[in-house]
Amino acid sequence: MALNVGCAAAPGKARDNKTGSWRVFKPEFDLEKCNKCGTCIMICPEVCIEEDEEGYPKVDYDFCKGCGLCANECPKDAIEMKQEEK
Amino acid sequence: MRELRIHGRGGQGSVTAAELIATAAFKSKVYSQAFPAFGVERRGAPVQAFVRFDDKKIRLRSQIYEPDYIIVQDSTLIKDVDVFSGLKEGGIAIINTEKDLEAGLPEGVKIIKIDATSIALEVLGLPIENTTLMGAFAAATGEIEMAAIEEALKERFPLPLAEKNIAAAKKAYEIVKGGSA
Amino acid sequence: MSCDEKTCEFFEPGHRACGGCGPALAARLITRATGENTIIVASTGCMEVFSTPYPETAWKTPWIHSLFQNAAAVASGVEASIKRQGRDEKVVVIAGDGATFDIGILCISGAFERGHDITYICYDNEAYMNTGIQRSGATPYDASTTTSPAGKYSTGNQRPKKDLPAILAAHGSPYVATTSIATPKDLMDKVTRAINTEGPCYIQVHTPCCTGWGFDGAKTMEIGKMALDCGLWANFEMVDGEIVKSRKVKRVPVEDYLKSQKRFRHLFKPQPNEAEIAKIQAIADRNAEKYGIDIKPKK
Amino acid sequence: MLQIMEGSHAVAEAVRLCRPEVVSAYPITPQTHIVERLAEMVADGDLDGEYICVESEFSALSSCIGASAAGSRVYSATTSQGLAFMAEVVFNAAGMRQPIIMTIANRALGAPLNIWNDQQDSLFLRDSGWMQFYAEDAQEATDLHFLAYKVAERHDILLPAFVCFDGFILSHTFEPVDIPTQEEIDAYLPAFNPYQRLDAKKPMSFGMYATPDYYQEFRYEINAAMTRAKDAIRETGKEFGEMFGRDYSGLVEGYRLEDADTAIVALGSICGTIKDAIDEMRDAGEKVGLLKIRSFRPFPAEEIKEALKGVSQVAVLEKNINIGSRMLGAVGLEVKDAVYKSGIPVYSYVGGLGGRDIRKKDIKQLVDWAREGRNDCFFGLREEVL
Repeated sequence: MALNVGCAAAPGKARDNKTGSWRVFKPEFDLEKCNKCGTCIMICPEVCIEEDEEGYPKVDYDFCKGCGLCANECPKDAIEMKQEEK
Repeated sequence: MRELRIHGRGGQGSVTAAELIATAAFKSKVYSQAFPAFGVERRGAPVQAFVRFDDKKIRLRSQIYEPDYIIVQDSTLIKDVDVFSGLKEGGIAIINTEKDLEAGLPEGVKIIKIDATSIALEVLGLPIENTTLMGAFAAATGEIEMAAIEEALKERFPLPLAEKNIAAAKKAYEIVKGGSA
Repeated sequence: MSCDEKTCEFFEPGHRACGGCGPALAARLITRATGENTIIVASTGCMEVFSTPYPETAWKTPWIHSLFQNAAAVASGVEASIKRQGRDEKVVVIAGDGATFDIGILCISGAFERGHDITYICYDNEAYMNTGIQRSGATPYDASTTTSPAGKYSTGNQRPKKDLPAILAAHGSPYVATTSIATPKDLMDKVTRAINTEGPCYIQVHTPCCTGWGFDGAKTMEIGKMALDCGLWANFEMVDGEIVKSRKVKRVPVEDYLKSQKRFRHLFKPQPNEAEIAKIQAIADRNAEKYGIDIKPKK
Repeated sequence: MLQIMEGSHAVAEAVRLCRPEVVSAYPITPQTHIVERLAEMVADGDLDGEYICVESEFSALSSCIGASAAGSRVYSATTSQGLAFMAEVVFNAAGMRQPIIMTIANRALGAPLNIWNDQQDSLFLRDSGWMQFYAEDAQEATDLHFLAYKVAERHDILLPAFVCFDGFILSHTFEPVDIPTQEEIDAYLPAFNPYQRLDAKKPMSFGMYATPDYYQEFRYEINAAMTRAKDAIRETGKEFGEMFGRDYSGLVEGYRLEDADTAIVALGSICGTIKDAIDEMRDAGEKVGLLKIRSFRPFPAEEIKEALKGVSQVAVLEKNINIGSRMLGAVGLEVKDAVYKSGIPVYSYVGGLGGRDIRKKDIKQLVDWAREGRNDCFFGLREEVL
């Protein structure tokens, strides 16, 4: 890859860094409890939770660092942080 | 190359005079260069400005130590500053004075005394004699033509003011030409 | 690049912030509000470092970083250039509190005095986090940092937070606001308002830092809410120098907020330092009065 | 057309003709007359650009980075303390490869405070990644701006440049200057075509940080661009000469060097005084010549070696001091390196600091000193106060 002049770059490469490997705890979603409020989607600092076709949260575990913010903020306690099996 | 050193006081327009003389010289088809003795002097303090004239491009950048001509804008400077320092044998000193100065003048040079302040007061209504002295310089040295002074002043000042300055310069020019200075 | 229709996200995964990072959340919320037609100017700082290790940028809108202290000046130049070119992108600075309160204030003061049409957003995590948690002019009273450590003769940082919103309002800024990542909608609304207000606007976002303040990253928003609830942080808006709106709370004492973070731990060991806690409570009380955040009991 | 004007105003005219879209500068003596004149031009509509009246030199160059990155041709000017104050931004602008042109009205650095001329200010930034051009007179100062923009903006170069001219000695001197017409400059210098820019339609991140995995490569690249700049300067300088009759294809310029036994090497306005002194020495039968370095960055080591190959000794006149270095002046050190293998002795003479006037007799003394093999000394020192 040739260097871009002046240490500039186009977007897209950040996704090469799969921060999911940092995870110790993994958020697991109990969709039975979920009311699709979207809080977890909105507040994820990794921008790695999105809505699925039915409006439920869907985590991209390639990037989820397992911070637990979503679980802490979920108004329905529908997210549980479980130790990652390695 | 001929060199002029102007002695004045901060606020008397020595630098402007140097620039105008250089401009007039340039318009008289002479290569010229004008620059101040770069300083931080405030109003009233002794200042210097320099002009060089040559028939070819001027490259020299040092200050002027052995001038062919000097202009002393204010005769009170003579006691504070060695205005005649290095003035060449046969050189010309133009001194603005209302008094009949005798003491302290060097020998072997041509001294032209002119009461430029009175002329400026009379013609311009202001005691700013730098443009008046340009006329005296033109007449005394022949380095610049009166027509070029007119052109330079018209470029520098708005018309009514330019006209007044031209009139003052002309008056001094005629006095010096007429030998009554 | 057009807005991702589903999410309208302009901040990408893969960045290297700590898990539960308040500033990362702020970056995401800010860019959701500023949208695609925005040029972001960044200062050196934690956010810059975690989001742009060459060649991995997390920013999907144009983004520029030059130095620690010059973001406001760089933004001035960007604004002048696009104005001259007849372009309509919004120019938004995102800079940390060290870059804003301390080293960059000269450039900010100049840019605000000149009246550039920019929005300056400070993500305020109340210390220099990028270099290892040193105190800044935004560090709160009694917080222990690596350059204001609590010790035998010290209870931590001995000065209150600098009142930067007031300083920038005094520059004639048409819109100055404070907000928090704990109030995402408020944050996005204020950013939207700022970028649509002509002239230099300032927004200060409270961004709790789990690493620097000493709490679990899962609690980033919770800590932010606690700051609001005790009055040590207030969300307010200033229009043309006047406070016009503030977020009301039923205030609680500051103790729980202080206890929740290691930076204030010394205030409770070996026993609670009542005198110091009272001083911090007084700061909260003054904030409440100054910004009018208390819910008044109904008569 | 040949006109007589102050050096600063000639530079301002040159800048106007280059059509900068954003000008950002802070007043500082002896640079001020340039930016005052540019502000007047903007106020009168003679210059169609934005003038940012910044609060400091630091912001001046910072805003230039922003404006340049956003796609505008930009300009700034400063000197001395102002340049030192913006030093961090100077390195940054180069690293970000923004083709900014900045006039430096060379002035001494404090302390002691001194507003007069020497070249310590620009020379201390010789490793910053900016091209550095030094003008002998107002004409050259004017022309070098056209050249600087043209070289800097080339997509194979993308480096900022200082156009250095001696403070007061050139900036405040009235002299004849040939100012080209707008049509002529438009024909020489095309409109700014940014290599890449901040643009919402094509988002990019500028000024990212580089880890040890990449940083060194970026420094390698900037140095490679600086090396390429030598040919770029030759080409654009030659083209300028063909269009305007003043040839700048050389990064150095010799004066009466043929058959000279002693060469003087210098930068900037002192070259004029040196030429006059050389003429007098030549008239007296002394074989003396001058090598003027017009481009100090990139440094034209090959040309210097070639130009000096026939001489017996070299006297480098330095308006700078390289405190604590093996050689007293920064220029001498590099000239010595350029001719190293030839074995020609190169002597460094420091003078003219803080505006100390340099006269023809001083130049003649340096030639004598070089012949005597004296090295590393100040000239024009007032021994009586030491």
